[in-house]
Amino acid sequence: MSRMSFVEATRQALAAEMRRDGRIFVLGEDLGRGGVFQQYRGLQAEFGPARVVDTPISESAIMGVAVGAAMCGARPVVEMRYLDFTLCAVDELVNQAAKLRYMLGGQARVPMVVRQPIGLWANCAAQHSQSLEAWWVHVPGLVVLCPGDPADAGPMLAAAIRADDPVVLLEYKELFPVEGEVGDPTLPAEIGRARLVRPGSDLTLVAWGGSVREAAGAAELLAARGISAEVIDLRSLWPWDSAAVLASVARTGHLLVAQEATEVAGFGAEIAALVAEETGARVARIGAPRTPIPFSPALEAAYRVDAARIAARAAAFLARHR
Amino acid sequence: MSRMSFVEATRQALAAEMRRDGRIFVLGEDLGRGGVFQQYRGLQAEFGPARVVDTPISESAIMGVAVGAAMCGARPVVEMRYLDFTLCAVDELVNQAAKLRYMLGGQARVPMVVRQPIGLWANCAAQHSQSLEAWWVHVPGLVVLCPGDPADAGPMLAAAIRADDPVVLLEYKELFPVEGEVGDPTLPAEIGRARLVRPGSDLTLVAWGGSVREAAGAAELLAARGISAEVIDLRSLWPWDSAAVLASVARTGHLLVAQEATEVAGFGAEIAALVAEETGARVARIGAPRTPIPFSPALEAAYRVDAARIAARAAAFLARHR
Amino acid sequence: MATQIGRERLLAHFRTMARIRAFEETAERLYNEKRIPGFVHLSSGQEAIPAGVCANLAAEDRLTSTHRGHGHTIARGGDIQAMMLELFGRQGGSCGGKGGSMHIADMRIGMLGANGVVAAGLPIAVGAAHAAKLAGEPRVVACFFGDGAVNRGPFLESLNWAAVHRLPVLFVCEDNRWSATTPTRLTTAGPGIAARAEALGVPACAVDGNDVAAVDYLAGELVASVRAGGGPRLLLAATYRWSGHTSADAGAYRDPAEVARAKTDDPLRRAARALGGLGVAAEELAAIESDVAAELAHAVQLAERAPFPDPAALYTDVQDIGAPTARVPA
Amino acid sequence: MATQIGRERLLAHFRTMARIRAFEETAERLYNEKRIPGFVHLSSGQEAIPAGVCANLAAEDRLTSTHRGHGHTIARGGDIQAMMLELFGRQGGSCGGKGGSMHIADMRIGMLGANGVVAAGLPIAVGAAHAAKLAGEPRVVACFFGDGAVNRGPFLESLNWAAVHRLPVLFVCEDNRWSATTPTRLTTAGPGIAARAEALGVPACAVDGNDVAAVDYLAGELVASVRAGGGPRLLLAATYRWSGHTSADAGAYRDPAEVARAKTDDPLRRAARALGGLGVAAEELAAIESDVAAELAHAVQLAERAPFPDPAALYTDVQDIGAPTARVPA
Ligand SMILES: Cc1ncc(C[n+]2csc(CCOP(=O)(O)OP(=O)(O)O)c2C)c(N)n1
Ligand SMILES: Cc1ncc(C[n+]2csc(CCOP(=O)(O)OP(=O)(O)O)c2C)c(N)n1
Ligand SMILES: [Mg+2]
Ligand SMILES: [Mg+2]
Repeated sequence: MSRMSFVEATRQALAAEMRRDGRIFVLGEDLGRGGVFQQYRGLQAEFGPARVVDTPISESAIMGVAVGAAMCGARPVVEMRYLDFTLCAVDELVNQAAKLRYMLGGQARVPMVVRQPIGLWANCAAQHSQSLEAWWVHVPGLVVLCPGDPADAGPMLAAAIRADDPVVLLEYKELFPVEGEVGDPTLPAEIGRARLVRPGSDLTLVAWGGSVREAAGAAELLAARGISAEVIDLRSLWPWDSAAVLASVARTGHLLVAQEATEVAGFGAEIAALVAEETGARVARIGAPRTPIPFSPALEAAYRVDAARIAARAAAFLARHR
Repeated sequence: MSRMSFVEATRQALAAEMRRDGRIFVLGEDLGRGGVFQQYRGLQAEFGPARVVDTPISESAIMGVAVGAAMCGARPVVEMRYLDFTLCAVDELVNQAAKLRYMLGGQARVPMVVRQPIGLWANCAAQHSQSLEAWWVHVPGLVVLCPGDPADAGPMLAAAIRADDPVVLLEYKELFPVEGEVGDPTLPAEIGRARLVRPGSDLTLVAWGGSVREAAGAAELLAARGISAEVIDLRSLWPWDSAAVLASVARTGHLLVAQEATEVAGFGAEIAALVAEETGARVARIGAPRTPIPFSPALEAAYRVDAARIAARAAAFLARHR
Repeated sequence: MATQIGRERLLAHFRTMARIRAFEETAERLYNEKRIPGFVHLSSGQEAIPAGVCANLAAEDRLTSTHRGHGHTIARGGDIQAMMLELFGRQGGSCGGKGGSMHIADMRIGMLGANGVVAAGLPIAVGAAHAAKLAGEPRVVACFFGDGAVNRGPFLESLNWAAVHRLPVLFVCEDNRWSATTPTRLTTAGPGIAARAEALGVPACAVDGNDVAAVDYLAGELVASVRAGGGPRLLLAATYRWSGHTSADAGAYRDPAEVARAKTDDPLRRAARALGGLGVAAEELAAIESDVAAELAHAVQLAERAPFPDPAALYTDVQDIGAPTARVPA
Repeated sequence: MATQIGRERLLAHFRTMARIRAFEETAERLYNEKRIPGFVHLSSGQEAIPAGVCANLAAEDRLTSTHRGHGHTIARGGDIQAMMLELFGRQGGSCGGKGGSMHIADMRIGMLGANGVVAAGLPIAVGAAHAAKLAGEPRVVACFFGDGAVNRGPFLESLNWAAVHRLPVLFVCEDNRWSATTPTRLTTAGPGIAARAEALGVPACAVDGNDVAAVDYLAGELVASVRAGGGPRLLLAATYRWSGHTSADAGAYRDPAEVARAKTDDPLRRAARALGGLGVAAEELAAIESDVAAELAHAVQLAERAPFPDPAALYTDVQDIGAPTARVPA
């Protein structure tokens, strides 16, 4: 265990994988200078420009080239800079990467990782802050990972790289600089297992990515009000650990899903719906309002699903149903 | 009332709107020859190639040009040919059309309609058959309509054209040739109201688009087994008529949402989650498995959410909870 | 046919083209008789391009195709029986019945797939070449696409990428003058496709795409220079699509005279005439054509009797992690 | 400065450029002092292009911009006070605080918006021109974009569309040689941006983008031909980005000598020298600069004291149908 930032853990994991496997290469804009969040700092110096490729501003080609390369034995890691720019490459990700193995009847695989920095950060407004994890979970063929703390950052990336499937890796921008206790960041995670962040008995609070901190903060606030919330970090959104969530809800009887993304038709709806279907327990959700993401800090503060809002939603939810 | 096909109703509605308002123009590939489903038959002859534009195979430009035109006083109707090709124009639809009014603080509006023929049809396989309504509902700024029968086809299109918002109009391909009793197809629908297809007392069955027929068929099958299912055609997915659904569930105590799309993280999850949150009634969903859409009729038959599968799911659901 | 070409090579082209023609005519008939599901996009009239290009590919080379992919697959040596099974959606089909005509592929011969999205094959081809270069493998990738595809953004992004990295790609534009039901010239500005390629750093050559010897010769030159590390090249091959855009399209929007004129320039008949000049007897060609007809008839017979895939196959080949679980049967 | 230009016109350019420069330097300082949220993309060094181009637009004309949009807005006559309020995210900002620097827009002057997505402005500009042509309105649309944007697909699709429909668009490429932290030449193949445009049917002219008189003159010619119905044109203007890619970027990856050399070619100083030659006293220019400085200082003062938007504004301007409902406050 050592203290390390989320971004440093990803750098170490990526470098270790690239040393291990010469088929891995990284492609995206400005990577030679480290990338927007310095996720790639030093990598071009170590691995050269053929394995850390500075691409043109050509998102369709970045994604499509990765698809073709993955089909032919390479292991591409795509950097999308901001999740939002993936919207310039959706055909390549959804119509091609996700479906090709199936359409070809299993003749080919498309082992690629698509890193998408996600979420609010530095008041970047409507086109640089979106959370669209619900979209990718809805697409057959894709694996969707979303580490929620520095200890998971490296292992999730390593696991994504070793997977033979196309993997969308959602990295919350606000987590990149966050430090924490980290084991071996290069040890691949087991995909599909949730993490118990904090045990509790009155309510199960499910979150992922940047919202895990907020959910943990909300549990603190709730504890002060005598409410014991169990916090679960989902970590992997597809597949997701329904067994862990159902087991927790079986104990607490109440589920609240907290997400940074728009609440309507978000991934939280899937969790709430499945738990309601399976258990009949009371369920609730909290997410962003159905508005684009505003620039002004005053509006962003009103928009954000923070610990206080989660706690308030939880308290109101329990008050109504207990 | 007269007997008319779904596609004929849309043609009449579009022509009537274009006669009424010279700012309306239609843009898409091959429209001069009527388009893939003959939705545009005869329109170029009547309105000329400047108002029924045969575009290059340039989905990004088709959508982006519509955005710019809409901001500047025109009323574009975009034809995407198949929903699947919208994936080549997602930046333009989601990052631009949906958000511009907000990002510009209300200085501009983007009144455009994006017609997306949706769903299974003629064994067109994985890249020509998708249903992605859940994606568009998740995007702030978009209105999402999905007519489920010929009587709604024209009025929904007319309402979409008159809206000052960007509207995604999902037209199930298998419905285009379907005939039914149609009132005045040119009379704009009221957006946001569900339609009661069949009253019932044991179970509320919610569907939209092509699944409405299947849900109605399922209700027949269930009636034969002594189960009375109320069938609701949602018609509008955003906004959606939660009041009608909640009122029905308050009577029946049970909700089953049936959708053609992938079940995981589909729009049905939103409905099920909201009903569970609001009522504590028992909820269930049925949708497609999380696989790409196969070509072979044998596999498609296994894939399809048809009346028999819906009825079986409903019966099992009620058996478990009654 | 001015280009010099040997008798055996031209005979091989003739056989390839005859197989493509027979496959397309069979598929069209099967569609009209409602014996196969889905649609098929036919390449009758365009056979000389895949025949001439694929003859210049080595075993380790790869190719990407379009929605109109039968000819590319056959010219590359694809298994006609497996293709026919795929068109029928049966077990043993190239893609196990999951893909159908529009996604026909055969990885054993480096055929990475037909594609239902116009221009989607371009970045995939470039990626295949990128991977080969990265791995130091001496492979060329042939990337087929239509004249309509040059109006999609990925055309620009792919050619630019290939040129920046000097990748071993031969772009092959099959210019049949039509984008579905729209004449491509009405939606396409500028001096032409070759100029677009050159402006993106990809040298281009035009060829009569109905002259298989000319296509073969020029493709040979271009593949050689691509293989030698000269970077990407584009071959612009003029041809014509004899049938409608899909098997469901009668093509009524086209001037019948235009179609009739195009049909007089039949790549098979041109090759046959040249073979006659090289001393090949008409009987020999007729024998090839009847061989091919028998092959196709046999393929259809087997395909039509083959079993459909097991419904459980719906759930396989999706993904390893988080694979779908089978629904309980209704 | 070889181009003939009148004293008053050049003085007006000088004032425009001085306002842009002052705005950018102010924004940079405010960012560094952490007084404004978000990032700003600065256009110091590139002022001559918007100044020269926008001087040729008529009241009814329109423009689209990029992530680096302050200069375009100011040159078009945008309200500096409203812009500054927007940078601060306050009430009264151009976009009510909802957009910020990256989405700055002013529909009153036909400025359809900066845009956070590279090349996204191109089809929007083409659409604006398409609408004007459809309505028979005699408007020209100026479409600004950077050299990095020519590698995105929408560049091809937009130019082709504009040329096919002979739309009244003046494409203006601000070639500052950099795509964020990457030299554009390393990721861009072919003979150049003008050749790309010509291959798409859009005639192109190159200009020294730091020479405001030259930009003005050439833009005037091109706008006139566009306005006369001659179809789209492209102006390729060479310049340099003085600051980092965003205000958060020190630009350490650039050779300091390259930056220093570029700064010796200052469009403002060049205009000042030419004005000197036309008999304008240095004091007159100094007075303009101090006017502008006062204007900016005043704008900052007001903006920093202005109220933030009411949190309820979060929910407005989204859509009419299915508008979001406000959450109950926590
Ligand atoms: C992105 C996309 N847009 C539209 C279509 C529908 N479509 C299929 S083939 C075709 C015409 C393609 O023309 P071209 O590239 O010249 O190929 P050809 O059919 O002539 O072989 C169109 C418009 C599609 N498949 N994908
Ligand atoms: C589609 C997309 N990809 C990447 C980015 C990130 N990005 C913002 S500006 C920029 C560089 C743009 O270069 P250029 O077009 O030359 O404009 P300049 O910044 O030089 O004015 C990049 C890569 C983006 N905003 N949008
Ligand atoms: Mg064609
Ligand atoms: Mg630049």
